[in-house]
Amino acid sequence: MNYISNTKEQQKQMLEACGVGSIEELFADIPQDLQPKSFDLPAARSEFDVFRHMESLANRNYAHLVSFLGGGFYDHYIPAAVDALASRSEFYTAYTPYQPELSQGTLQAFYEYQTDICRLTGMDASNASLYDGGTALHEACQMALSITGRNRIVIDGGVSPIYRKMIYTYAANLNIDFAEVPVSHGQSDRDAVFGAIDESTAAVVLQNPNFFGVIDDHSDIAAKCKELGILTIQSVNPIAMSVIKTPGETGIDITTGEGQPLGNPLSFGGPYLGFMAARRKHVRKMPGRIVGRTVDQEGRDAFVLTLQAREQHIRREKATSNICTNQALCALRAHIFLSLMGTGGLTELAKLCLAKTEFLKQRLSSIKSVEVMNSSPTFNEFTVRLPIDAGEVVSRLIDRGFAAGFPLGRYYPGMQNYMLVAVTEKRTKCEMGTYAENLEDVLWP
Amino acid sequence: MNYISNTKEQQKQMLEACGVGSIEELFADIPQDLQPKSFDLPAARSEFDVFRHMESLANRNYAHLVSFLGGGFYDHYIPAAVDALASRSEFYTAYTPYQPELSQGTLQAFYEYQTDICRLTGMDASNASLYDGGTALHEACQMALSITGRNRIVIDGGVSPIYRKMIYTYAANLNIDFAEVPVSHGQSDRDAVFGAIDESTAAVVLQNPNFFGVIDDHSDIAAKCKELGILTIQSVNPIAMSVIKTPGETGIDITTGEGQPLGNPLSFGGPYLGFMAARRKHVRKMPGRIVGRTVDQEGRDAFVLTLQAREQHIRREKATSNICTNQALCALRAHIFLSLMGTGGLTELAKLCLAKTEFLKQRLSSIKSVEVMNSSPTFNEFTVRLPIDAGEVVSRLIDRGFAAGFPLGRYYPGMQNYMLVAVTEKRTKCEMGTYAENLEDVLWP
Amino acid sequence: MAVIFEKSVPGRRGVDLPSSEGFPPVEIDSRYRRGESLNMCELSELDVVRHFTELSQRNFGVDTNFYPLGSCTMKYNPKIAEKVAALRGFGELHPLLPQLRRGGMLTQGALEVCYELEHLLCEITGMDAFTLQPMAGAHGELTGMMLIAAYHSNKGNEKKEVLIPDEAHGTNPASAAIAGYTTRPVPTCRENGRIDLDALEEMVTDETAAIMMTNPNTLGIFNSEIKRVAEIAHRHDALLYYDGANLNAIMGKFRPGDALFDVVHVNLHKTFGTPHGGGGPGAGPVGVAERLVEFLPISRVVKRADSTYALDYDYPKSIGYIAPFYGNFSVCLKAYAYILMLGAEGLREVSENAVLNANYIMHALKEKFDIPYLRTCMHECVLSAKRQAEKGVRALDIAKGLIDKGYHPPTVYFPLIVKESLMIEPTETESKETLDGFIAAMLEIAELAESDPESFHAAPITTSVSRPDETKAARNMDFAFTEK
Amino acid sequence: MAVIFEKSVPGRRGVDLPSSEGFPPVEIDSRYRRGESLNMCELSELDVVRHFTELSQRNFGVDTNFYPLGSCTMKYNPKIAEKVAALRGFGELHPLLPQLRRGGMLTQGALEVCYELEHLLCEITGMDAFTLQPMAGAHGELTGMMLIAAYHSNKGNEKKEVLIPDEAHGTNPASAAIAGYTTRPVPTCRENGRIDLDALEEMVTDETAAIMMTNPNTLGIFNSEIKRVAEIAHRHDALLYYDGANLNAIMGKFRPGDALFDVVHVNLHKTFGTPHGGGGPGAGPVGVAERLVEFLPISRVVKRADSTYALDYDYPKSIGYIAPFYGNFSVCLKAYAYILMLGAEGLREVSENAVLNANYIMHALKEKFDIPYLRTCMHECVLSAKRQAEKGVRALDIAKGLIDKGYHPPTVYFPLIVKESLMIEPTETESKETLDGFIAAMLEIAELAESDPESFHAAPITTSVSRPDETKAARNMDFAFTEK
Ligand SMILES: Cc1ncc(COP(=O)(O)O)c(C=O)c1O
Ligand SMILES: Cc1ncc(COP(=O)(O)O)c(C=O)c1O
Repeated sequence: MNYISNTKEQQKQMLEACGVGSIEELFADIPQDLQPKSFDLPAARSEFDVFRHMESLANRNYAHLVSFLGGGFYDHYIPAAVDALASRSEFYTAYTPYQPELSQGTLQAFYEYQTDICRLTGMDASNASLYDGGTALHEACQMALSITGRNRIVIDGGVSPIYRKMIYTYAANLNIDFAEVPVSHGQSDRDAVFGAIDESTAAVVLQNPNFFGVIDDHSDIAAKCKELGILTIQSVNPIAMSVIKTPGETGIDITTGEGQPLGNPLSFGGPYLGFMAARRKHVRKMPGRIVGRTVDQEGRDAFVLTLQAREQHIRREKATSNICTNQALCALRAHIFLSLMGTGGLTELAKLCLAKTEFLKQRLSSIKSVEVMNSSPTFNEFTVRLPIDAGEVVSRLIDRGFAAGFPLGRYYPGMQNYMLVAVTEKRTKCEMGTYAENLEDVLWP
Repeated sequence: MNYISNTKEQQKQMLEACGVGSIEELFADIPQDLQPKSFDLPAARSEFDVFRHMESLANRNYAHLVSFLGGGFYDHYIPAAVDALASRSEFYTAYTPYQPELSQGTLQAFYEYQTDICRLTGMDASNASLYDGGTALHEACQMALSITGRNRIVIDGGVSPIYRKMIYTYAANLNIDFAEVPVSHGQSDRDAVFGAIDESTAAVVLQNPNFFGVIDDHSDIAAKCKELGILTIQSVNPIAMSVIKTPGETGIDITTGEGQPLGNPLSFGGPYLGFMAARRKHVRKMPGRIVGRTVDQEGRDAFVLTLQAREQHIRREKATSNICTNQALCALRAHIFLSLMGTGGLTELAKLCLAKTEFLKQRLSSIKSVEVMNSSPTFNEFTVRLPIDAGEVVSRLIDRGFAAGFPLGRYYPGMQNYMLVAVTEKRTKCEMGTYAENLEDVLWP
Repeated sequence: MAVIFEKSVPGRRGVDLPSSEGFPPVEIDSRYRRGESLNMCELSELDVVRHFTELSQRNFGVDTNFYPLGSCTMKYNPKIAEKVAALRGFGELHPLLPQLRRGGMLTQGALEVCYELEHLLCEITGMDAFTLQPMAGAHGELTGMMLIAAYHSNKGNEKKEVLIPDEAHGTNPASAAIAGYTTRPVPTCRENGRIDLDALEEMVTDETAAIMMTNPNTLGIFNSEIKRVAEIAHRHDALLYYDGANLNAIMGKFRPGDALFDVVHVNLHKTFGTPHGGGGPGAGPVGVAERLVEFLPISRVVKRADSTYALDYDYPKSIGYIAPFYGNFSVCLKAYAYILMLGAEGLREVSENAVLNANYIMHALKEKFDIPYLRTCMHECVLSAKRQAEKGVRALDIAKGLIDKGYHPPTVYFPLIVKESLMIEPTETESKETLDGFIAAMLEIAELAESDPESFHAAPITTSVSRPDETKAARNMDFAFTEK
Repeated sequence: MAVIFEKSVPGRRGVDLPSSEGFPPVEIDSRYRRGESLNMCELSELDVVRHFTELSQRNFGVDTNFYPLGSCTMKYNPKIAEKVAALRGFGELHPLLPQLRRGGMLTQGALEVCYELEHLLCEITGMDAFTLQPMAGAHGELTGMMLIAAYHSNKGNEKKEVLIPDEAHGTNPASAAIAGYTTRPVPTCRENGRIDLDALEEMVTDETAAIMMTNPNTLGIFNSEIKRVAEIAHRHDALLYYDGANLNAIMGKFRPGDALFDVVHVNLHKTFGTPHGGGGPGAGPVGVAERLVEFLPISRVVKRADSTYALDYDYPKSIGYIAPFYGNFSVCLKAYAYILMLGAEGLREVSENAVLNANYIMHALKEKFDIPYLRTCMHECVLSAKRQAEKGVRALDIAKGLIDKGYHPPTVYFPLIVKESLMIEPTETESKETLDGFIAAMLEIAELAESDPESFHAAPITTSVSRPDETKAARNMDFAFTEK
């Protein structure tokens, strides 16, 4: 299937209209010696054949394990209305709303999404999406460097190791001075952070809840940074926002996060949704599309892309970021999800995660030699120390139908026996019970 | 979840506006002694809980068997665009197009669907759907009785036994004189049919391809009937229409059929799609909605439900049929399916069915003591005689992953060793090969 | 917009078929072969997608806006139901599978849905057994009539006639007639909008096979004397049929079974939130009292001692096959999911709010429109545009005026016994804000009917067509496109 | 229409959560607790469905009608791709699963998709290895720049600058700058619309890290001297970057790898038919020549001797992590299905027809519009509204006029080097009928620009809003709704 509408006959008519004798003539600019050396692709297949093939590939993935994997990416339930609405073709077959008259749907949805993010995080201004939580954090660092004109960034050890790696990759050629501060008892180590910052520091990068699932109150760090003219950046879990202290309340300057938990499927890593919100005064340094409300030539309310002078298509090499295509549809999904949830639903969802997580913490700590790292409060994820290598335990539990958690040794050398366990509202008492039993059985057969 | 929008607070305001003190007062007309004796239903559950439950039920159905089941209901591929378009809510959350201004989408689609059916069958006028192929055949009989004023109906033994049973059920209190004529060599037995009809006969009911998968040419029967003022009714497979002689060409008066193969999923028996088309002169006796093209008050092309004087909402007990809600969305799906297929696709589809069926016939006849009933041509289904009880064979093949066919003993006493085998374009050479091997293995271990 | 056939381009293709894997083509003998060339439209997938997308833009559904079409219960259709129905384990299940030997075990999930839904419907209606096979309300009525006939003929009763209130839906007399009965209309009492009991008393004879009732009836009025109707009917061994199209008014409040109804049909596409599909498919399951159970259509779904489900055909007195299989299964599936989500309390709240919403509208409109039976209504209220019609603004004009205000009109000219009737059924899923918007629109219309009745003639002006010529349509009989 | 927050009703709920199964609530210590009350909108599922249905009606997609937005390749998005991406085995797959011990075996299907797609892209572009991780074109450019930097720093090269043609897309200079390079624009030759080779020759120095090219460039013109560019670049050990946004023009006709490009990004959301999502997500996989392979981001997907697939992190010279996982996987999935369906022949036909369609439009419009570079174009043609602008009808006005005729306008004011530019990319999926309709509309507009230029100022008049005030938007900075 090639999805080409014109028949061979029509193609001939059109060639004639163009005054050329053959399709080949249209490609005459391509020199003979640059004809493809090879173009060895499989032959065309029908929709049915390809669907069958893709289905057989899908069936070879273990998506059905009872999963306690998190690490910043969560298996929340997605109400059916999210798919039903986001799959309306007027949304998903459109592109960036360059022509506002034909894009009020997308534009108003972005404006509402920006409002969602501001209300969730307690910040003033949000953009209309970035690629993911990691690139969003990187962009926030770039913003801070540009705003402060300084050169040093201090990163808390509770920030996702995946995101830290990403930040370092992007900074490779940028001559930035990074310092990392390991956590203490699972939370940000105040003394160490305060020791690491100075007046050359552009930003302190935090995460809440952090990678170990631990909730913190970073207001003291924010306050101290403020004194020193340092910006604080906090990566947050959007669902936790309904119950924990927000970046706004904490005194954070720029907040970012991964919006996947808001109605976007796990999909083996993407597309996800980077969100970012900041204080009003920093908005001209923000990357990405921003939608503003205005009026049209008849005085009617209307929405447009605004502050475009920040962007690459206007400012080229001087743009705040190079982003062009973003994660619009993921932002739309997040907005639909949040609209369905509402204040009550979102709060209840967060509380359900808290309650179920607490249940599993208690249940697991009852297992001999399993220690739940319990010194600080957690949201929907927590760390356990096992008596043996966590990778091994997880591997054995897979045979029993569980994705038991994420072994921390992969990112934290020395933490070979530690495992990160996530719980969403989808996990039932029964699933958690049999999970604990199986873990017990694997450890103490 | 109850999907009620108003909050308790709003309900209170509304009660006040109505001048009543409580919801109960609104139900004061229901006498005390008619309060429900019981209303013992399960407690409400969330969307997620119910989806999980339904998923577990779905997983307990063996929908994944490699299937050679047919019997008038076929496992054809449904292009993804059918679902994408039929699931647009403007179509599926609307009702019968009583207000033409708000229903031009449905109405034009019906008009186009009627055109599809006319072109497929070679008839003049189609309605906009009936419940299924069986009730359509029953309605056709009623039409014939009403048109001819006669009282006898002769049914060919090649007509689906399921449909025959339905016709008899509906006729139970109607004093109709039925005669059934068994097939001979899989086709209509001319002598027997001609012997069974007389001047009191209202209609001869035929099927093509018939239940055994056999193709026939009923023009001789149609011609003979015409002489005697008898109407011929022919139930047809819509996909076969692209390659076999149509009811129009055959001289049939009323044609009906099951539209399921046209883009409607098997769905454990429904909803399906009864289609019906007839000669122009009989249209006022047709049951169901009919859409006609007209112009609006500004002279623009427009579509409306027409000839409503046939229908129950106008004519009540004198209506041609009692049908009200029909199978509109199934007709829409059929129309989308046919639009995607087009002349070329539909013909190719039919030819693929023919070719694959022929392959399997040959392959099965190579198995010792398996006889393919081969005296007449078939379309996408055929009958085999096995050396042992077909029910037993089918049952054993299920354990090997095949729905091997339909044992005819269920409807034809004495045909215990016979099995009906259907092949659609979805069955691959490989599937047919392993099917045959397994059958061989079951018969001759 | 052009008809799809006008867009056809010879040779264009919208779909590729699976590979023929080298099978040789099979020639059909010319005697059996299609002679006439096939002339379907030839389009690309893109062409088809744009055509149907544009068609959809010319349609109005519940998801578009308020759709208070009386007697049709146009409530919101939860999206999860579509997702459930699309599960492969249901959608790709062949209906003959459970009819194979030991085949029941291959469809336990589907059979459980059927069995459990039947039992939930029994509990909701107070009936003793249900069949899911009828494919719409009218099909349920016909099935009910055939069950009644089977009951009488089994008893040797000679019954010829079915009595039906004059306000009844057209399918009631049509179904009775098609089942072989003559029908007679029973008048409605002018004062209270209920069936005229004295007239009924007189009309019922030993010839009466059944009385068909809708309660609340199509005027939206609940008949508190329903037990007397049952008593009159049963005195003559006439059965009492309940048209459950209006069940949305009374769930958890009244069960026809408790009032001694013998046969009930319910419309899953109304009460139980399955989408109306632009005219269907629906489902019209039928419930019966004990004495009629043996006549139910086959197959029936039974639960065996080992808690597995099976199809059972062994009912010698059954009326037989009314559907090829088990009814409009995927509609039943959606209704089952709906009932599980709502539960007892949810269904009761449905009826409470459906009734509250209808009364709220009626009260807000009662000054400006005639209300032929002004009393507490149930899930719908029937107004009359008599007053407006005197100025030349008929019910149809009001409907067209509402279209321009963004609403789907109510049912007009039904029930037939009310002149210029406007039958408004808001359903429980609509919010006060929506009702207030609709009420404001109706009041503006009432005012405009006074001040500028002529202005209605152009309406609707916001749609792609306006008042198509129905007479011309009937005369032209253009039912299928032909190329010029 | 109202903003969703204005529709909010306190206490209303759109979703029920799973049962709490009696778990006791957990109190968060007040120090950590959210203080500010949460103020999301509160709506029913019906409210939400109607809101977004109405929003969708204010949008225009490829499924609506012709969308010839230049440089964006708005081709038809096959529906099957959405169905593939929704398969649970892909959609519900956690990305950390393959990172567990022996976890690769749990995601063989997904890893096969990645591996095979990378190899198909290699063959299509002539590159030696691909990474799927970049999440859009610009992200691919940035990745490419970092690869180039890694290459040079590994060699000890001291390179500071990237040269970019002046017609290039804005992301090119932005990406180079963000990667730490200074950029300099290379002029385009007035006569032939290609990069000015003499100027380039002069500008390239040993400081030059790379030259970024788009070929065909944003004028829609293929540069036949591309080998000379490569030769100039490589002479100075500068690498040659290929912006593959315009790959739709040349599949099966030209492979950047054969012309010695070192780094290539392709836009799956353009060339390979994945939907644009109202602005994203896309995917911008990057391919490299042999000498750059060792620097590719980790993880990489490898095929082992036993034909199983695995993640491999063991590339010490890798630039590291550029994405949390494996890129926008479900976009890649759709592109993979697309390539499998089209096959070699299909992809070649894509480019042939994309180019034919663009030339057809150019030829039909060349009399009435200025064509700055009038010669065979590739997949898009760039017109100038200079002539119309003299009458006061600017490119923007033409765009608004097209809206009223039912079309999405072309890209306007890009490339920047063409005054009043209109960049038209029809794509191969559009039919002659559609192109003819568009051409007719353009010609009518050209005529109206002569006869009644004023009339454009009101346009568009068929949409819910018309020419929103952008200055006011920038001044007001109203980015989030606040209740009055
Ligand atoms: C009162 C009443 N009875 C019966 C029916 C018939 O139901 P169906 O349309 O499902 O056949 C209707 C349909 O509108 C109705 O309103
Ligand atoms: C020529 C060209 N290069 C690069 C890009 C950037 O791609 P993306 O929007 O996917 O980041 C675009 C996007 O329109 C483009 O047209």
